[in-house]
Amino acid sequence: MSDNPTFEPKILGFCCNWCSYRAADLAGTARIKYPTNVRIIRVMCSGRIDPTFVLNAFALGADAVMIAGCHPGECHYVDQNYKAMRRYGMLKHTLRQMGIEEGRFRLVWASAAEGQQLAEAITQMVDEVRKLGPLAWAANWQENGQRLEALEAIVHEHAEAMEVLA
Amino acid sequence: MSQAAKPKLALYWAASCGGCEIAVLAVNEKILDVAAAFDVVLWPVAVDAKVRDVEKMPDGSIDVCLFNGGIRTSENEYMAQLLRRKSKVLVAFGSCAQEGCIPGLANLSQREEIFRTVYDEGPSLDNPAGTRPQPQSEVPEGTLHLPIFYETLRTLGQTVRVDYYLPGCPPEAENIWTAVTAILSGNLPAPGSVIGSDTTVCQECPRTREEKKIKKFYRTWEKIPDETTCLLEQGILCCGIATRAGCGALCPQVNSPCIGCHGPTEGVHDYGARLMSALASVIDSNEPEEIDRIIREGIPDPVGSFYRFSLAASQLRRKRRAVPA
Amino acid sequence: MAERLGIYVCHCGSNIAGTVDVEEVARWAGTTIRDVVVSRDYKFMCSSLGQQMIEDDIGQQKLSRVVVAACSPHLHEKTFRRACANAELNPYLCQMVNLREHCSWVSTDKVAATAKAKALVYAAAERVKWQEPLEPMPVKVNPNTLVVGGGIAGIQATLELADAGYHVYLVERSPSIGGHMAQFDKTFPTLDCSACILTPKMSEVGQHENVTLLTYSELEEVSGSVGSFKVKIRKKARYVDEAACTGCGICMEKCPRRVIDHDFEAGLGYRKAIYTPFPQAVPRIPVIDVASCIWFDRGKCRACEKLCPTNAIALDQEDKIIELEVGNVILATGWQLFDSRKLPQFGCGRLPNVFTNMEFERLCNAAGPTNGKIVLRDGKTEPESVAILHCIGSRDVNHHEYCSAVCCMAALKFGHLVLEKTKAQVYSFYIDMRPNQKGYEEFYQRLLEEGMHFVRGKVAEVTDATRLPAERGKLIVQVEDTLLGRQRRIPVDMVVLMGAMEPQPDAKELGLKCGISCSMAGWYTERHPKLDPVATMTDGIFIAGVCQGPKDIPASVVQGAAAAARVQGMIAKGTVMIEPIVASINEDACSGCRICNNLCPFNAIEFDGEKKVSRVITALCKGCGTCVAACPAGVITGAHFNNRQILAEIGGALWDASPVLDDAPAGADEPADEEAESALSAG
Amino acid sequence: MKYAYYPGCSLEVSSAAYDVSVRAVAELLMIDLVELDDWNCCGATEYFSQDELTACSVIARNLALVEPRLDQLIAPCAACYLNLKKTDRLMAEDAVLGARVNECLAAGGLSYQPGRVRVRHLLDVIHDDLGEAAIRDKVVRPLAGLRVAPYYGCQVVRPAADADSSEYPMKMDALFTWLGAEVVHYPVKAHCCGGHMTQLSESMAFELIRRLLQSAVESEADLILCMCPMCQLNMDAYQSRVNGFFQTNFRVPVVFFTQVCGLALGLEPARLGFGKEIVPAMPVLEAKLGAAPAASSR
Repeated sequence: MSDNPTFEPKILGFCCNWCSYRAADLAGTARIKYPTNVRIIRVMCSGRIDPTFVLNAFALGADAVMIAGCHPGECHYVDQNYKAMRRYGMLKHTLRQMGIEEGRFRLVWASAAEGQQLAEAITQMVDEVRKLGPLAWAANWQENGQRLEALEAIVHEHAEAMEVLA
Repeated sequence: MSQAAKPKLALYWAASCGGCEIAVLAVNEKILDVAAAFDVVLWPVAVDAKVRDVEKMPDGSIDVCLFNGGIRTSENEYMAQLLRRKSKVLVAFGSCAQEGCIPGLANLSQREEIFRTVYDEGPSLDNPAGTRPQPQSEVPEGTLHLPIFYETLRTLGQTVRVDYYLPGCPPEAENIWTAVTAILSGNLPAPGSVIGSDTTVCQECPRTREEKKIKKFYRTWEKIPDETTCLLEQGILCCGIATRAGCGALCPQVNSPCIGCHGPTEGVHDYGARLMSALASVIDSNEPEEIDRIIREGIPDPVGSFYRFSLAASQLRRKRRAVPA
Repeated sequence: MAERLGIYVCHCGSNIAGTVDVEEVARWAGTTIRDVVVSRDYKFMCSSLGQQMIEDDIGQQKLSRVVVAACSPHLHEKTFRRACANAELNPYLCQMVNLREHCSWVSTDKVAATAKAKALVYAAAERVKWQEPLEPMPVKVNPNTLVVGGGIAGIQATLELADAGYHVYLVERSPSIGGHMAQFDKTFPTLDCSACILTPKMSEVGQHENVTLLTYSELEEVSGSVGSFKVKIRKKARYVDEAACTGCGICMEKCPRRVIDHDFEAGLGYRKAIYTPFPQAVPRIPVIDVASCIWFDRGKCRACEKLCPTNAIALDQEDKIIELEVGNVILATGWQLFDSRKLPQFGCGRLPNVFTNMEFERLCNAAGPTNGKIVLRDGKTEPESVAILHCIGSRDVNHHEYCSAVCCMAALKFGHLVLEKTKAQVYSFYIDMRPNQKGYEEFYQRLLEEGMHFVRGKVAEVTDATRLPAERGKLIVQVEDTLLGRQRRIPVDMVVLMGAMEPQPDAKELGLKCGISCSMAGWYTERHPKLDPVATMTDGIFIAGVCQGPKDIPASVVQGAAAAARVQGMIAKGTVMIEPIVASINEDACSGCRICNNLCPFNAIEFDGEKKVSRVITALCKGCGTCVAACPAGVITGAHFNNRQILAEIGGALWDASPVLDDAPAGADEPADEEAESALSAG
Repeated sequence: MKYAYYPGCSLEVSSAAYDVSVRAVAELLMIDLVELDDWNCCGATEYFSQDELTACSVIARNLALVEPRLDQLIAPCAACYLNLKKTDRLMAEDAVLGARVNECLAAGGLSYQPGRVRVRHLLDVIHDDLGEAAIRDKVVRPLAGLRVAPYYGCQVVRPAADADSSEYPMKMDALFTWLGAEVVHYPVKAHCCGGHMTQLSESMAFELIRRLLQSAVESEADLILCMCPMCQLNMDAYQSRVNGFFQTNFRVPVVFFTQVCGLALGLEPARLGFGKEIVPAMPVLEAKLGAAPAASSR
């Protein structure tokens, strides 16, 4: 649970050109309101979405990633969204082991007519991620303060050793 | 050819198993040519040279430094920085230096967990006092320092600028020789690039390949694969599809799947992602539940399977440190 | 060399500027994003002045990349690409940011929306730097056209094209063209006879040298893309040799099996097991209904076969698959009638003298089961009073929310016919009267004068439960008259339910075959509801008539003609440019692992057994990018959506999320951080 | 099949015939009814018109009493059925109300999670859960020749349409066809029985009741079948007053569907509570079915 109520998650959304991106367009034309946290990137098909993109988003500080495609069986490219479904399952499995909660990575289906549904899915995800709190992935890479001290210590000792020899 | 004119060579061993050192010797009699061609200024396992000799050298006075091992401690990092400054050409030698390799899998654990295993719980331990190495200890003569153990193992490239990468765990002798001669002859690829093939292991693999559909992933002990057809098509998680060629498909040749020690090909951002994407794409099911089952049952340790050698160099680099309860 | 970016932020009047601080976004972009040389905001970027501004900048500022932050690329990408082309900048070096649909319109908080807008602009700017000049691929437009659906809309489209000299394949599911219009008697508001205006068009289609008529056939499969579609048609076995049949009709006359005709006669009339739906059917070639034919049932009879003078009966006939190549497809698949039994309170299917609108059409029709006499179910009694209930299944949250559009006028037409043909009183029970086209209001006024009774209210129930002796044997219509503010019980002899038009049950399935989508209600989605009503999101696929939404005959005819005109435009152009968004494989790096081989539903990836590498057949590739994402070696590239471009876009979208690290280097192959350096340089 | 059972007050007194016949029929059809221990008032019509929270709390207590192992509750009385269903729905729709109701329940050491219990009517349990084959198979005394008018009333079918169509219910019609009876066309099957109007405006109530009896007579029904105590009471108990009021002479027996159903299944009339109705049903039943032959009856 997030202890910080003012936390505004940054969520990256991938939409396919034919259904979900148009659903997002429809949500707009219908003036349906949803939180501003999701930033949508358009690809031609959810089948284009490479796990690299999702991992990259997390590494760059995204708090969550949403993938949206056409409903199963309704893909503009016949059945490519099934590939997205499979990769989603695979990546979800790996992310679990890496310590990333499921709520931070979602796959949703939205037809071009489902602006309302997409807006709801986004709102729901934003709420969920708000509860989960910030991910701030790169913070995982930081060493504690001792690192610089330790390096200096080595430099110092070696310098001393030199003097002794000199 | 006079001694002075010989190019200076340094080899260093950071966080790695030492296999790379052996690999250098595996060039066999050619090692003499190496010795003849180079003036070896630093090679802790083979020649008696001290760090301070290196420290005394002017910057950039080492022509080539083959650096193996990842950056696990402050000492590793110090040496990396030092050798970077002193070397004209710094080569990340072998998988550990290039992408963290097996030691990098420690990034799945917290430092504390590692220490507990190593100093408290190891079956061969007798440490009732629970003694742990301290970065600083006071003795009559003054303060002694030990290098500190980092939270996260980093690759050489994540620590200092690297000129070339030589893949492999360990690099194959012939590739080492090609690299060395390339460096000698001075005809080198663009700085920052990996010295090796630009395609993947499948090209060197003699097995016959068809279109792929996978209903179940098998672990190596679960079945003895047929010798001639693609291991992946038999459901065995073979990393050859995503792994840089150059080894001559050693493992598949002996009926064992490629485990990916040569890392990814040029321009790939995340080795594991390539495997995940490719393998998932050919899973033969459109049912979310079934897909999950196939994955869960066939690949119980996804990170270990997809990032065995490259976790530290992957986009996420390590498991989340503050894993929520 | 560094790119030179131009950023253009559109106000779209107040559509964007109302929720996003566009001046701020433009100012910020100009000062924050690398390589930006001009960054402007403007009231309407899509206006000629806005475009001119971009064109001038490209010339004067030597812009190498353009980002337009305005509305959805689906609306104006073409516009701005053209502007770039005009200024000799490759159109694919222009990237749009969807500020209106994806940001301003869906947000209320101006601060948050502005922040989101910045991120979206940043993403596009980072992406566009990696975009590459591309050339659209020309495709010859096959001048043949496929029209699906032989109702009035399909007929109109067919004739427009055929008369213009282009060949048309008209595919109709039932044994004859004509559609629902063929079942009607009169057409509102002019009351001219439906058959009189339709049948000439039908026979014209039947005889036209440029029309290949495929009745009793269904669209099986569509492949390829605009300009060069390949389609498979299933020609269902008719058990009659079309070449040999003269349409003399003896077979129908002699066929011993008579069955109720639930299709054309709406269950009020009969037909034989071998039949044409109606006498003026086009073609006049009958079909054998296997379900009711004695031969197919018990293996005897064959009367038709014995008596056919031209030996046209072919009982061993089988379905045929016909493959055609066409440049464009027009879907005019029409509608089906709402099943009024879903509203049991109105007694349809339970109370004999409750009729559906289609049954009533047949009753009125001079060629119908009663020769046009309006009588009760008993077939003889003329009703003394008739109630017409509007909005059955339409404007009803439990069924269809939409207005079925034609029922008001049809009800008025029915009213007129009853008054004309009988002495009956006629009541119309309506929610709102919507006679909203040319001559419709006048027709309504006419009915008011003719004495049709109008009761404004939704009927609660139709029952035969009587209370007063006078009500005996009548149907009681229980309704709240909202104008009188009173409950009323109106006894009548006959009730007509104006059932709604609803989408064909397989509309969605057919849509998927053609790559177009349906609205929530199930009607085909047009490219733009106002400005592009007959085109769809898929180039080369057009829609006409009721399959796009409820509409009457004139409107269907208009759409049929419009779709035909759009197709003629394509044919006249000769070639269409298709997006160069395709995948390509770097064969030198491909190891022939064959992961991708199985992934393409369009078979655009072939494996070269010789070289042991996979290859993309550009003509077949539709650019979805699935193989690009799947290639384990990363050697497949997707034009305009390659990894570099998308990763750059991700980085931009998260420009404000990436934390500044005080310690570990942010990414691989970057020199160590200064602090550590300085710490060491002490040594 | 086990179901929790909520008889409700009417079935203890005025509609005892309903209770006994429900239990007898259920037993025979192997529908295991587990009566709630210490059930209380269903709130009738009054509670809800007083205060929603009180009403819901009182009613929810009954739902809370359903044993954990059971997830379905049968309430034969239409009012009880409606109120129990309504409470479950309100609690589900309004989380705040749900929480407050549970506070009240907590006082009695109880709690109820909306949606846990599905409230059913015996008619739709017999029709849906058992089905045609099972019923036909249990008929020992087909109701051949008996003309019945199935009357559904309002509360079971409205507003909730899940027991049967709210506009034109048919499940009782189906059931009695399976039992061999002649189901007459009874168009007023879901019209108003007058309900509490008997207390407020007799003239109106009587007119409503008259319509129901009238329609039954017109369709030559031998008797009317009810599934609600109130309907049965109004049509049966007020029948003579309706006759007086309109100068008519209706004599239409009005009984609970479970009573006649029991006969078809071979139960003795005595076990089905016959005789408690005011317009006696036995004469017409015997006339049509013959005196209950002890042999075949159980």
